Amino acid sequence: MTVIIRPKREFEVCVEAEIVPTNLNELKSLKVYLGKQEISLEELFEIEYFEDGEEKIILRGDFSKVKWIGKGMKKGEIIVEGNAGMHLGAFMEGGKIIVKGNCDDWVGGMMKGGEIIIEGNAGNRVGCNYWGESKGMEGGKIIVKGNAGNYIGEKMKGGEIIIEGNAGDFVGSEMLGGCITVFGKAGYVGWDMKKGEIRVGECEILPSFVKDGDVFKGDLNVKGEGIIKIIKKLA
Amino acid sequence: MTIMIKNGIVVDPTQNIDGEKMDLFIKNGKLVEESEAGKVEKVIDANGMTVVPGGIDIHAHIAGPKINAGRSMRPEDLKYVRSKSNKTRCAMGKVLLTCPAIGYEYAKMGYTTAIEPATPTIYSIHTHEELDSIPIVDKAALPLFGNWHLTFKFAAEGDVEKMKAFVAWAIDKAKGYGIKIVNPGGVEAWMYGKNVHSIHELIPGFEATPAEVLTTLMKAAVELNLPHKVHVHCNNLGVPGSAETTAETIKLAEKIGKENCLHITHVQFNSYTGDSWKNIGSGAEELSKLINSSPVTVDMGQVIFGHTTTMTADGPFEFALFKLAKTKWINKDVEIETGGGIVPITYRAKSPVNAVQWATSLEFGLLVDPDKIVVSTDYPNGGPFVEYPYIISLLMSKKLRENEVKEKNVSNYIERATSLLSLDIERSFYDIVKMTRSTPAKILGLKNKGTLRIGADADIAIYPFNCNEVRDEELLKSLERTAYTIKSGEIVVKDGEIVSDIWGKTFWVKVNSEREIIEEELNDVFKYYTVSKNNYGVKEEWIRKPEVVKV
Amino acid sequence: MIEVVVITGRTTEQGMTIDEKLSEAYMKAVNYCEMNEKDMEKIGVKEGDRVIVRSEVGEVVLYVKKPEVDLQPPEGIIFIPMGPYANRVVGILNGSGTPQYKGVKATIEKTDKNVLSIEELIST
Amino acid sequence: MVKDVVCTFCGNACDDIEFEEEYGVNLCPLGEAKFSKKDRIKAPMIDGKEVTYEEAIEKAAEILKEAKRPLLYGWSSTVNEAIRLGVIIAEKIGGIYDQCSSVCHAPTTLAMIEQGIVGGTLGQAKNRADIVVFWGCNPVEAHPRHPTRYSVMAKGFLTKGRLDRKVIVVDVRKTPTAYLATDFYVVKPNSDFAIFTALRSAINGNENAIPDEVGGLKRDEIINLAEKLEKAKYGVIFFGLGITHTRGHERNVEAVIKLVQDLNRKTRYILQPMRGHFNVVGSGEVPAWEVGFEYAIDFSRKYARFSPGEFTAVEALIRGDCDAAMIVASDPVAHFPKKAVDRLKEIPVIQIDPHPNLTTKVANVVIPTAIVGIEAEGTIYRMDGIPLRVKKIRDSKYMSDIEVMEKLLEKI
Repeated sequence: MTVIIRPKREFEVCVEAEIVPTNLNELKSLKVYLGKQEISLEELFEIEYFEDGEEKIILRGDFSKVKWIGKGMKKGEIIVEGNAGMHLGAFMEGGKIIVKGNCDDWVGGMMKGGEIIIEGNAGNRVGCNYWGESKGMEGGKIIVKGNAGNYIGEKMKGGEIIIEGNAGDFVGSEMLGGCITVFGKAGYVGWDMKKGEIRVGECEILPSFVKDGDVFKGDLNVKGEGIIKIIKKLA
Repeated sequence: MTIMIKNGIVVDPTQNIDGEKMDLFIKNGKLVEESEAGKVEKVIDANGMTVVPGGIDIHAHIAGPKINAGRSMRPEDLKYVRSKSNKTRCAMGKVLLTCPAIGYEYAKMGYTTAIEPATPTIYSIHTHEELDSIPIVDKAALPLFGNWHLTFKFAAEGDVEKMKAFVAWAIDKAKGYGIKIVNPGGVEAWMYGKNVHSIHELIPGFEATPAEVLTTLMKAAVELNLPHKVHVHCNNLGVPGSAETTAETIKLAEKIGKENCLHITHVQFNSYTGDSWKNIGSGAEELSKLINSSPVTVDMGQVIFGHTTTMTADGPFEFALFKLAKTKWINKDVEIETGGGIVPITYRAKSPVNAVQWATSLEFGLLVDPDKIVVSTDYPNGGPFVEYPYIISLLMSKKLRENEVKEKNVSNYIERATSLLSLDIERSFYDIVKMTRSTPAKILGLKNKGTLRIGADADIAIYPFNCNEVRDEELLKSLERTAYTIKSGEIVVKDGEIVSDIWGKTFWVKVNSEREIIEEELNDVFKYYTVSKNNYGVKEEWIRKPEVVKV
Repeated sequence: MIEVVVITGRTTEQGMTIDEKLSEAYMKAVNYCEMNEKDMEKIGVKEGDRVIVRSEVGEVVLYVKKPEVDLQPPEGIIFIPMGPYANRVVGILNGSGTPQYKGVKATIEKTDKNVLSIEELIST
Repeated sequence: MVKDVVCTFCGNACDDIEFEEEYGVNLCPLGEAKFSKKDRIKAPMIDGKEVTYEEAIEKAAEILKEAKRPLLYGWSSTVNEAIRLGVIIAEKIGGIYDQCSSVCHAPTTLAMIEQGIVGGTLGQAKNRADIVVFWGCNPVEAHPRHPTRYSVMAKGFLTKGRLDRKVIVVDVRKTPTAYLATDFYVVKPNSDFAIFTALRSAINGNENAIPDEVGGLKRDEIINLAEKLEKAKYGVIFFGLGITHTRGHERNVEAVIKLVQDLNRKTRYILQPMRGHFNVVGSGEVPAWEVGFEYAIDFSRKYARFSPGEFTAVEALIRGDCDAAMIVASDPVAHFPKKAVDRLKEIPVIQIDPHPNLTTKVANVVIPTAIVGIEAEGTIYRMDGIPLRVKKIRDSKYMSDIEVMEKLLEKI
């Protein structure tokens, strides 16, 4: 079954809708929040569907004010045809999310598995840990074809993040494992990282990393064994 | 409202009542004779249920700058939702609870009084603001004395009269309930990056030793006849060999000789043998004998497996813990009176050290006379107070202890390092009521608490089980939530849910003494403060429901 | 036109007038930028002239102030007292929840445009 | 004469002010301005028309109840008792509670979430500090009596005065504070993070990782500075918005916290943020004990959620995530980025404040109140968390913030 969901109107404030592939009745009656108003998904969104043997949701229209799309998703596929709001694919465990437009902050926060592809730009804190948590992303893959903001893959323990464009400051801070690739430019990279690898086109090397052959190793201040590798930019 | 509790199975050690079917009458917040009750407006059918006084927590860090800094530091703990905002407030926090959550959770498990045991006097306005935001329970705060420069001065001079005046002044400023000492001298040493390691060592910059601080303060407390005397967190806490320091501290109390002159808090944390983490052991057996034959009392400081956040005025201890745990660390050096630290920690059953800690506190719970020991976790240091039912169930059943060791896979190092597994003792429910009600009431000098005597405060817990027919497997569930909790004569919990959001009282002790004799010293010391003497401390009218205890 | 980095911050005058934000005194306390005299030379302005500052956030017209030599900002840095004028060119969102009010890249040049009054400023 | 009055301007909360009639003794220029007579909002207003308190509060309650996600913002210049009621109101109406820290020292809170903080009271600087560092702050203009009362010249029991202390000032430009310095370092804007990291490398024996120049400081200067810091018996580092408002934000603070952690393995050090308003600390402490978090708190799901960057006022406004606002004792129109101000112009705004300010110009409902610490009493927390009770020294015709909050809570 493929389900097509469209907003019925412009929203006064952001909507929180933890949309994940599931059966139609559950989707229709999914509790969503328009600010403090608790309401079902079908009251705010048009829901169409057709049986095609797939397990797919298509979000059509403006979803830039819709948060938590695909939260904790385990299977199936979500395609966002335009922009998506905050916390897309947070805590995701499996399945696939494709966003054709741009995405707000916290894409794949503390993700454990599955795949997220953002064809436009992503905001800050891609694959990051939530406040105070000791681990960020633990598994799965996030690909951002455009640029991403600051705080990418902080405290990441496993999985992979690929930013094809530029990223901001604090890529892989306090990283514990996994791999982050930024093909373009980034700011501060790998601060206090213990393990893992960061590949980046261009960045500011912190004064706590030392050159070792063609890579930088650190972070020395935490006796880290992380690796920063300068790679060629994408054509 | 006049309430009759009908046909309950009553346990009240203060009246030697052990599981007798009785009726109780409540009027104007007090227990009354049937003849005085008049028209009964509400009858609670307690048939088949156990009726006891409301529980008293003698030592829980529930209010003030420390726990609040802990909350700010740990959103990952505070995100846990205990109850949503509805008729009551929303209640947040897994281990570090918000003020509404603290009041609600105590009430739900039948506790009606709790003591915040460590408030820096200069921060006491803050502590009282938080106490005033905790619903339902009665409460009090103990101001810190163990690292005050004036304490050192009067201890060095052995001047009990001046110490008495100082204690009276500071308790009045803090609107406090007694004397708390944390690692006497050690926190001052921490200002130089050090600690003190023996009670007979000189405190840096002063001519006094921790032993002199303890002794002078005990003498002052006894002479002032404080309802609760000296409440101490001993030197050398949390390290192998601390049992020896505790034994020496107990000997100081023996010299004073007055019953209840010293309460050694969270005794577990101060009762390790050995000289390194590799050969750490429990000193509970030896210390229990000493405690049972001396004028001191203790509380357990039970460790609960899982994550928690330690917090204490013991700054150097928290720094040591930070270096071990390699995690976040809050430190606060407070003017010239105290300090403090906060470090998150996880107690793991498989860790030999943590297992010893867990077993040691249970040993104390089984070996110390129930008239001398109180159930506690040193909240939140050993774990959340909501685990008291768990602790009680382990004290009451050897089988549950054995199951726990198996299920949690507790390190078998405890077989060598503690006596827990060889102890066959099972506490009776009567003993438990002592250890959670009458004993803390007696240690705190709260005459109208921990008892169901006529005239006592109508703080009552009614548990949905028959204490004469205890079954191990139902024990925990029976104690976690009350059928009813009554606070000051009002039903606040029914079937484990909060039904009425009321405010409890804050007890403080008014001491008469000649303050003039320390006026000069106070003026001198305030040159080194950053607030003026007149702005220091709390006025009674700033507290929501103050209740003065006069001595 | 030259490139500069904008720093904002408190000043005594801004602090003294903070409870009188609709007053002339407050406006005067926050509607200028301090410059290094070498930068002033580069764009050809003197104390009291007007400049336009542009950043990715927006633009604002300010008076130029030349502090005594010792307290001038280093070359390439201009200082604007915190307030509604500064906020036309600073306040970048970096994802931390706190906007970047300092260290914002901008350009500065001489202008004939007027410095807006506070009323005008908030109505645009 | 009234003695021991607490000044309600900056985070110093000096408590030694004396008043003889209108004349205050011991006030700094900022304090003097604070206590002087000035323009007031004359009466409660709805859409510019004067109304009674009753009517204004009624209207405010109506706006808050009708909104899908109302924002309750400000709080740093009122007392804890009013803040507490404000938090409860936010909880009851399912709105957002946020306070001035979110455009100020909130990065310090975020850094503390990651690392904790090694702190102390201002008395430590006065009594024990032999090295005092001011990094990215300018107390001479923002906290004028800080140097004399607490830090640079203060007479303590171990450190007897200025001669017993080294004072290090680090900033991107020379400020009047630099004149107090034994050593003054000019650094490049946005480079604090790299410099803190380099200092840690120097202290931890990783000098080999330090390049020739970091943030405008030469390698030798960094190594020397690290050595100087290590020589303290008891050091205090004060830092300001120069760290939290620049590139790196909370990571800058985290880096200096880690630096102080490292220094404590060698000697004693504490760190203290130079908090701005006299009760900005209380506006974080109160919600922490009531609902668990300091700021950026949303109650739309009937419990508290913490999300800086989402439920912080600026982001919530810019993202269109709130549809009404109540501003208490603050002026976001003067201090928020333009896009956030634009949103404030679109939605219903309630203002509660003693003085007219830029927010008054966009507010639909204006409720004037008594000035805290002059006309109304209550509890506030100094920059180091020390609680103080501010006094009422004059009568006024205005309701206090506490009274307004109590009435508002009744109506929702």
